[in-house]
Amino acid sequence: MSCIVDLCIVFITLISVAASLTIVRLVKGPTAPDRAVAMDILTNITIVLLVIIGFYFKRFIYLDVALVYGILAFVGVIALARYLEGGL
Amino acid sequence: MTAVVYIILEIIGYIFISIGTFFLLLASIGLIRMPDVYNRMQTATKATTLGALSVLVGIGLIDLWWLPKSLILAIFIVLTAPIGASALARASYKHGVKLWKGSVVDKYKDEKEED
Amino acid sequence: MKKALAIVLAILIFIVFALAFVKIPFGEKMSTYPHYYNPITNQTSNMSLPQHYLTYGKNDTGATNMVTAIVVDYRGFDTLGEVTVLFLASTGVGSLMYVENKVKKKVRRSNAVVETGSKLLFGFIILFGAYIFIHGHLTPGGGFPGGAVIASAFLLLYLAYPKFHAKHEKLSVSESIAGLTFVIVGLIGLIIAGYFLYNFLPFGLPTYLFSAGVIPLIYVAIGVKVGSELTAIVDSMMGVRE
Amino acid sequence: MDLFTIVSIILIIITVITAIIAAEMKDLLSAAIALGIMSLIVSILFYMLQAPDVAITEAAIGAALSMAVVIFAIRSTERWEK
Repeated sequence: MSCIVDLCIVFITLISVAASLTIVRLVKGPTAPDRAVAMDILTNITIVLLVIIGFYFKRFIYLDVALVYGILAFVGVIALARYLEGGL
Repeated sequence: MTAVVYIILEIIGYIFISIGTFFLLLASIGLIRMPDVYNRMQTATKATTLGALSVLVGIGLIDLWWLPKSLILAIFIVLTAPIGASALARASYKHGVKLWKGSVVDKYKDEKEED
Repeated sequence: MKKALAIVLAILIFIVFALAFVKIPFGEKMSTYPHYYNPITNQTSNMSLPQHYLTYGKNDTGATNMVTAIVVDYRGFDTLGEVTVLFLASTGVGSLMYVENKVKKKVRRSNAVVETGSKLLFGFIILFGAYIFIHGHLTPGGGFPGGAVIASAFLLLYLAYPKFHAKHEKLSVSESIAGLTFVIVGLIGLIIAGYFLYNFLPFGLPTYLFSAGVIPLIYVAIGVKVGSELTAIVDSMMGVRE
Repeated sequence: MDLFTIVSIILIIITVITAIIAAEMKDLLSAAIALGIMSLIVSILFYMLQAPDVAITEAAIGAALSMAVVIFAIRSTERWEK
């Protein structure tokens, strides 16, 4: 049982390292579309992080937060895209 | 008998989660290393979609009670991630982001007149 | 010079707040006020307030999610005030953004992928928002996030179709009906038991959908109200396009 | 120090960096993107502190609505800060 918990926390650490690597692109990115790509990637990473943390806590009902991000995260990206192409 | 099946499912699930984590790390490294917006988008979006799906399926296999909800989440990701990525790529082309100097083909420029 | 002064001032204010708040026991049993007095049942208990909620909350309200029990049942009148604040914000945005002669702005159409995808996903997002506020007493979430999810669905249609417009009359009608439901449920409680928002319906079994008395009813009303108010805010900020 | 503390420290550092970017950036659209990322990470922090109700509200407001409202404001004024 302890082995399982250890594996989960290792995955959580690796994925949060991936999240901090996308922040490098947010800081560096020369134009706004680069930063928008970083946000698009970070939403997917966040969904996975929420699911694995919920699994680490063994709480089934915590999955609802990840569901909200899974269905709503792309609306913000589409708002950005429509502004950038001059459609707003 | 059933205990053995559960242990095998758990091992397969952990393998799936490791694959997913690996792809997420690869996606974020590609986001830093690639030269222009379109290359970054192409690397990162595909890799994170695959990584997220793999992690969700793995968690569903470890604890079968989680499988329906994680499959719903996987369906949402499959439906939404390509829409966001394609809208963002089109927007950055129309916004005037130049292609990388090493790219060889630009098919969108020819189709742009019909639009 | 100005920036340094601002930073010094911020640090001073932070120190004052830290000194002021470090003494307050946070969630612990307070030694100086050990008795919690319940004005309705005329009882005193020597538990702290969080302990009292966690011990008696399920029997008092029938809700499994304790945050919902506190927001809608114990502090239901405050929630009515919050919803009213949101209504005032929506009215303020509408009156600020109102222009007499609306200039139609020419904008670029979106492509087929976004249009088809938003048409496909609109129903799913509305369904999911309804799930969030109907299951508010069982799972995390409730009226406010559910309403925000519903407003995001309408925002998606506004983004994808330049000609889309939600009718303001229908929005105000649904918002008023939801607000009236909230107040009428509270007034029925006032008539039956003598205080506002009395939980007059049977509690049922915990962890079932039809449980916790009037809490799901109130949360559905809050969800519809918040959703239509936020949609009205988005609509008035969007302007007229073509 | 266990790994869970390290994860929360990483997330807190990301929150501070994105908040500084959102305050200091001259391009207001990039500032809006940084604000969206900050609300994402703050939602994860609420989630790790076992407050799913706050996390779900932050997710529903911060994912789409607040960024869209900021973008509408940028559209009706100017994109570049002087």
